Amino acid sequence: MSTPIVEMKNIEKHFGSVIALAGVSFSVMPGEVHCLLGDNGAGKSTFIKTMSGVHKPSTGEIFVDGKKQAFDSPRDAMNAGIATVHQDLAMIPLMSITRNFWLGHEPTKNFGPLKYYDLKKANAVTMEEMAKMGIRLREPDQAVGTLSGGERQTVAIARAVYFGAKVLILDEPTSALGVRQTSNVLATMDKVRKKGVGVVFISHNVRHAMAVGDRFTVLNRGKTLGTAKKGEITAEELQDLMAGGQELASLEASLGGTV
Amino acid sequence: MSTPIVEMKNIEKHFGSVIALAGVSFSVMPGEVHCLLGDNGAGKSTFIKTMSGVHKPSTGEIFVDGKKQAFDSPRDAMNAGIATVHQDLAMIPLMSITRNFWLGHEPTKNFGPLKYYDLKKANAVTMEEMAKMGIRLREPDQAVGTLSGGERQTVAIARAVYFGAKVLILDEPTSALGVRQTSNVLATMDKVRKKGVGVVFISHNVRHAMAVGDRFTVLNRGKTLGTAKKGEITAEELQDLMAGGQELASLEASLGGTV
Amino acid sequence: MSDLAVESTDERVKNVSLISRLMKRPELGALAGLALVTIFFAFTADPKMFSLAGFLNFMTPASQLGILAIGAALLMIGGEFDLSVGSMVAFTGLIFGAAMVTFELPLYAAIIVTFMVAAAMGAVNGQIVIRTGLPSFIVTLAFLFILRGLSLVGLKAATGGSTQLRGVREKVEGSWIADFFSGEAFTPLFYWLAENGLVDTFKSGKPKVDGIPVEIIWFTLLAGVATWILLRSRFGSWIFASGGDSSAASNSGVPVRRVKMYLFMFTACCAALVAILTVMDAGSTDARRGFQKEFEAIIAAVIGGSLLTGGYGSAIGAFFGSIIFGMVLIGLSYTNIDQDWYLVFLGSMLLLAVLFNNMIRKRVTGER
Amino acid sequence: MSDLAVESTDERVKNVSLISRLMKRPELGALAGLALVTIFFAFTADPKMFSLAGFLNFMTPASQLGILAIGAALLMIGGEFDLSVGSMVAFTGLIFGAAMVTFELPLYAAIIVTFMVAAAMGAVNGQIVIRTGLPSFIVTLAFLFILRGLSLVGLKAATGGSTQLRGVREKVEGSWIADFFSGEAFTPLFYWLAENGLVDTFKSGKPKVDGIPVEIIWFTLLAGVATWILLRSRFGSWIFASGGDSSAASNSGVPVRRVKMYLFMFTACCAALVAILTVMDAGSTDARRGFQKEFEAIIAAVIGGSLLTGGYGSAIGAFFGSIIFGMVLIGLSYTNIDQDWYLVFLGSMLLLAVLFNNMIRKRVTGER
Amino acid sequence: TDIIVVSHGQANDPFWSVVKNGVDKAAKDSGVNVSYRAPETFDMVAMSQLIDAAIVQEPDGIVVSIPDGDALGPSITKAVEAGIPVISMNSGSNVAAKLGALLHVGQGEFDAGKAAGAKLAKMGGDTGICVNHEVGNVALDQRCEGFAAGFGGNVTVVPTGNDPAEVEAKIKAALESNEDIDTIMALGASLVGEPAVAAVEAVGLSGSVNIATFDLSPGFLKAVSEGKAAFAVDQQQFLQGYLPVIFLALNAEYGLIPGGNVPSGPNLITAEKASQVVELSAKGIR
Ligand SMILES: Nc1ncnc2c1ncn2[C@@H]1O[C@H](COP(=O)(O)OP(=O)(O)OP(=O)(O)O)[C@@H](O)[C@H]1O
Ligand SMILES: Nc1ncnc2c1ncn2[C@@H]1O[C@H](COP(=O)(O)OP(=O)(O)OP(=O)(O)O)[C@@H](O)[C@H]1O
Ligand SMILES: O[C@@H]1[C@@H](O)[C@H](O)OC[C@H]1O
Ligand SMILES: [Mg+2]
Ligand SMILES: [Mg+2]
Repeated sequence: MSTPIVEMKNIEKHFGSVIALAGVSFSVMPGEVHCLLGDNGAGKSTFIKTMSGVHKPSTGEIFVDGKKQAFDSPRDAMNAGIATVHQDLAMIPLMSITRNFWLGHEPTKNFGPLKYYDLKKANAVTMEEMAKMGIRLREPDQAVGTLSGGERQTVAIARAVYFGAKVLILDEPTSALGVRQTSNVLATMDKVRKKGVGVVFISHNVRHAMAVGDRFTVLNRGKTLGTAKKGEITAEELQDLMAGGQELASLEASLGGTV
Repeated sequence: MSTPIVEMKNIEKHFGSVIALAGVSFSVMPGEVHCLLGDNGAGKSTFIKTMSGVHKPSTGEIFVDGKKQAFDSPRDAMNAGIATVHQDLAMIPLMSITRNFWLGHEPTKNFGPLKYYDLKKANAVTMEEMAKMGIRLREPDQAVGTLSGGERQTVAIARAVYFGAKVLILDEPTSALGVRQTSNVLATMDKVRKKGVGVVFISHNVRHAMAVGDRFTVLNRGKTLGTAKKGEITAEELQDLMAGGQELASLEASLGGTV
Repeated sequence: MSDLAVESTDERVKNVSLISRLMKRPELGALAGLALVTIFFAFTADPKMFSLAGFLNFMTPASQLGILAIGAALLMIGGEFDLSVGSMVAFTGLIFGAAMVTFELPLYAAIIVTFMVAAAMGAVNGQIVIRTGLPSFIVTLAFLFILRGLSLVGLKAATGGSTQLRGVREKVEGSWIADFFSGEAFTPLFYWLAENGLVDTFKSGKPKVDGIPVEIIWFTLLAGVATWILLRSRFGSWIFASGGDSSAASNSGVPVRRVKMYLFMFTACCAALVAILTVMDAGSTDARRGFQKEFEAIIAAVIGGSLLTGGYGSAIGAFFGSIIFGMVLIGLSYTNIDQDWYLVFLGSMLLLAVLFNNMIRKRVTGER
Repeated sequence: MSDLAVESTDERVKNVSLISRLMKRPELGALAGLALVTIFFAFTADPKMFSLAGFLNFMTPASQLGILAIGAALLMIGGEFDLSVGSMVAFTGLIFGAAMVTFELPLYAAIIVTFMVAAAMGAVNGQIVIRTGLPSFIVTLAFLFILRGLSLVGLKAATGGSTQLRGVREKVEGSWIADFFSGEAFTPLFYWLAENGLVDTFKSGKPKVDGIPVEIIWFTLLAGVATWILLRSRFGSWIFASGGDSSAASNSGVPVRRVKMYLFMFTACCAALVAILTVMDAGSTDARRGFQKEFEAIIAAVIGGSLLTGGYGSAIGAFFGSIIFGMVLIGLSYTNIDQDWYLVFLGSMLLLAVLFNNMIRKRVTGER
Repeated sequence: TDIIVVSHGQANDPFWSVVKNGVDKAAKDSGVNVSYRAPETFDMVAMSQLIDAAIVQEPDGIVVSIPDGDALGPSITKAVEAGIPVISMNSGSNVAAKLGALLHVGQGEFDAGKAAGAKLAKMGGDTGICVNHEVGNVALDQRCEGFAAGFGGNVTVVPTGNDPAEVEAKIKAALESNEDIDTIMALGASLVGEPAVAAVEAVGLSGSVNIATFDLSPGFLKAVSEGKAAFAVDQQQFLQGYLPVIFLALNAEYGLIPGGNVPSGPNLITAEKASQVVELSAKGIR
């Protein structure tokens, strides 16, 4: 349990003149939920994109199971057991729910030139996994582009959970979800963690983070503000850090606490 | 105060074989925040899209200031004073922040054939409005496609608030926002309401809804479950309705209450 | 995409007829256009157009075009274009002709060499597009010019100065492989039918149709295989995904670059197949072979419902699209319409076919 | 898009040179390609290519192409295509020629009629695309055929059987409006320069260049106006938005249909302008005018950095793209390269120009 | 009586529109039903398919041009085997008889080029360019080869597209970069001949460069009559459309057929004849 599944050291990422990450280090242990928090534009998505092979870091190193590695494509990261729900969901709008769910992992039957896509199985599994998350689909053939925002997000999560072997990265997975779906996703994270999978959870909701997180890392303007273990930090402190230390607009009492 | 700014009666909307709305009625009064709540796929976005001229209802009527009206395009709805933040934000990724902010409302200088787009003013206003929402932009020229999720959502909200004349529709406006930005948006809604603008607010967060809402309408599977005034309903009851009456997954104590 | 079963208990779904569910498929839309064109010719053309001989007659060019169109459709679905297809027909025609006539290779070797050259050129196109991120339009356009030019230079070198290379037919004679790539299939059957008076004959007693031209068989087979790949194989899903949103596909783990590479190679090989078929049939090749075929192939694919923006389309659509195009192209010969009006006629028929197909589809599926 | 001021205090921004900020603009990328091509010819071509006469010589076809390319670029940025542009040149050429010769209208009236017909045809294209939602590729393709065919039929009707209509020059003579659409501008200036030995002359004392061909002036003006519209007017923003994401643009209140309509009309009017310029220059028109120009116009726009998928590009880019294309097209004639290699050369130069431009842009902006 | 004409040239090609006018006139004069068909571009494969389509209709005669005997051979033989009389025109004089055509009406491309070249050499030329606007069209290649053979001097082929502005600019470029050029052989009158005249004028070489072209156009003929151009090679293609149709009509009715090929050209149009021909050319007869 002492070597992290994935460890990132001193990651920097520049886009032309923009410095999105200015040296961030981070690790995920097996069986933990590590929350990555921070203000809008802090660099959270950019960071996990370097972790899942979408971006190449400008400088910095990545270790998987203690071995240094470079991801040339998202497929490399996937082969290393990392599954990701990106903030933009990475779905093909014109394709069906099933085909999106299984994209890159299509189940096949037979072999050689006769090998074909087992759509029957694929449809059945998709319907079932979606139902587990609290979404009853009309039909697995519907184009993803015509789904509601939350339905679409649920497809992305269900897919990542289904295929996430060692690490599951969730970038604001519950942002568009209803209460029921949200509680299902949080419960799922808990279940997955118990199987020994490492989870990276990005959220702006302190309550969600506190509910499932084992460790908390806060980013601010491309740099780490530090990492805390569960119990070492209160919701209010965390919220302060996430807001970059700036004051919140005053509002009615009911919102005074954690947003 | 007794005629609603916008009133929708018995709206139905079908997409091919899909029945997305099966008869929904709804109204917005001047100076109120009317929350539209409901499970994923309940039909909230579809409903507000008929309200903002994106979809034509299959059946049903729309009244603006008591007069029956049909919107042929979003531009018609805008001209009637309705500004909308869509769930998918309706931004052009390759265009700059400023140009997106002002799209359809470009400020011009001079007149006749010499009339030109006053970019200087446009840039200044954009930077300022974004700052009000808690986002400090690097430069107003950055392409919207390269913004972070929350930065992009903030542009959409700032734009709608700036141009929202009579009705402001916000479809899950805070889903991608940080704590500070969220509290700014909620405060902004409060400020706007006080100027007599009617606000339609869609959210999955009961706490946010309770904090700013004057009335609450819950949709379920394309139908209205009913409308309640502030004070007539508790957070827990509302949450139950939003989940469609189904049970929530059990989770650690800290999440037991409102998600 | 194929499973039509519905949870019939869901109150959020209306009952819709099978036909409107089928009409949602891109290829079936093209059928409406085909029907319109057929009806038009049924009224205006010499009835011989729809005799067996007439049918095979317009199916031959339709098939040659269709083989290219299927390649183009797959590539378009995958989000790219290939404008060098027409020049590729000329270039691979030169390779094949030169292999047979100048280098006197045996037929099987010439065919292998031709396909290998085509695949290599397709790979070059693909690599440039993938590595540089330039639009495939401009890259393959450059190859449109380059390959056309190389065909000219190569022909002059192979023939010692002419732009026409002849004598392929003589070299081919007697090879059994040749029967797969030229002439007609099932010829004995048709002679037997003629002797027994079951098919029409010329005054000379020769059957009017003495077999099914091999290109029609290739075309049909290819349409079947491509459809199977698109709808039933995992590679098919990857094609749709690569064209639908290449960065989302790549983020989902689809090897987008590899998919596009294969598609460019496949398209080039379709061109090579057409080159071999037509050079063997004609017995010669020249520097203008395949001129503007890239364009016609894309037209046929688009008539068949493929989107230029990628991610949507079908091989069967391209199949019907090619038949529509071939029918309009040859059909005029069977009518009394003056040749001066030919282009007006061609354009109007294309427009009517797609408008009609579009109208029917919207009407049937209730979309607006 | 133009304000380069940065909040210099933000620690999240690196300092970047002005040049790399400029290189981000699509049009300036094309400059790198132009430089490459110029350098190539500076080494390989006869120096006369870069004399004033030589320069104007390749600028004339480049300008005629460029006027079309600017229309094509605007339409492409707006998310649509027009494949009927080349045929539109022939068709409006016929209208203009027939108005002058057959109907003997005065020049100004003929010009007005020509532009009105063009705008009307553009509106038809636009309306069909907008109303049916069919891809503009297939709709304007139909008009590519239809207009080409109508030009033939019309010419034969106007001349009594020929495909060439002559006698425009005779009708035009003496009209002051003609000076705007034909011949050279600033002629007296050049004579004065020649007398004072400032420009080359023929033995006769006549200056080798006796003015700047009017198309070059039109082309430059149009590039300027189009650039102003794109970058400085609200309509320009709407063009980018309509092409970038038409449903998002429409949801933001942009009148997308109207924008696209105007663009189709503008493109058709560009074709009419080229028709008027070329018919007045040649004094005649024929059924093959403008053949494949739609294609070349799109090529020039793409070389200039416009995206086929819409929402990105520039008029100045199309300006440079046309010059690159014109230079490569004509330049070979000034070199010793074997003319059989013409197409190979054309394709390779195009490819090199865009590759180079792409490479430079990436290097300078640090993008990958 | 039904007769079908299949050629390789498009109806909007200025040259072929004259052929078609000949066909139409013959149809009217002899009262037969004729249709004229051609592929959209120079395309031997498509053309053979059009011949096949003609055979299916079993007409009383087929007229074809044969730019590539190998490619069109099987279709023509099939027509002959099916008992349909075939006459060839324009191109194919060397293969017509072998394929079973009754006779050929046309001009030998190589010979016509050679005649023009010899005449231009006699006019004093020794450095020439042959401007080819349709590279890869074998008939045009043969003309340049013939021109080179007859001319004897130094000949380069200049390939161009078919846009007049481009052609003019290229000829200017060629003239400027090689001042020895004294002869221009154009392969089409309106597409190349007219821009060539304009180019020569623009670089100030009027009078010192001889320009000749294949085929006619009113504009070029005018230049010939004004002395700006040397001559045009006329193959009187109206006859290539007219005669075969008349022959086949008579053949169908009375079984008549001439005993040999009909050479319709070449016929050099110089300044003396040009002004007479201009009017007919403007009507699409020459
Ligand atoms: N391709 C790019 N080009 C230029 N700037 C970029 C690019 N991608 C991201 N950025 C910038 O980098 C910063 C970090 O973005 P990122 O998406 O990682 O933020 P985030 O922490 O995920 O924010 P959010 O909570 O809003 O999703 C932002 O300011 C963004 O504008
Ligand atoms: N164009 C369409 N074609 C077919 N079905 C559609 C279309 N648009 C929406 N739907 C369906 O209609 C239902 C309502 O969708 P809508 O987007 O309005 O939900 P929502 O209440 O906004 O949900 P969320 O909270 O997840 O955003 C969904 O089940 C969706 O799948
Ligand atoms: O005879 C020629 C013909 O074969 C070719 O198509 O070009 C025009 C004619 O001059
Ligand atoms: Mg993010
Ligand atoms: Mg929604």
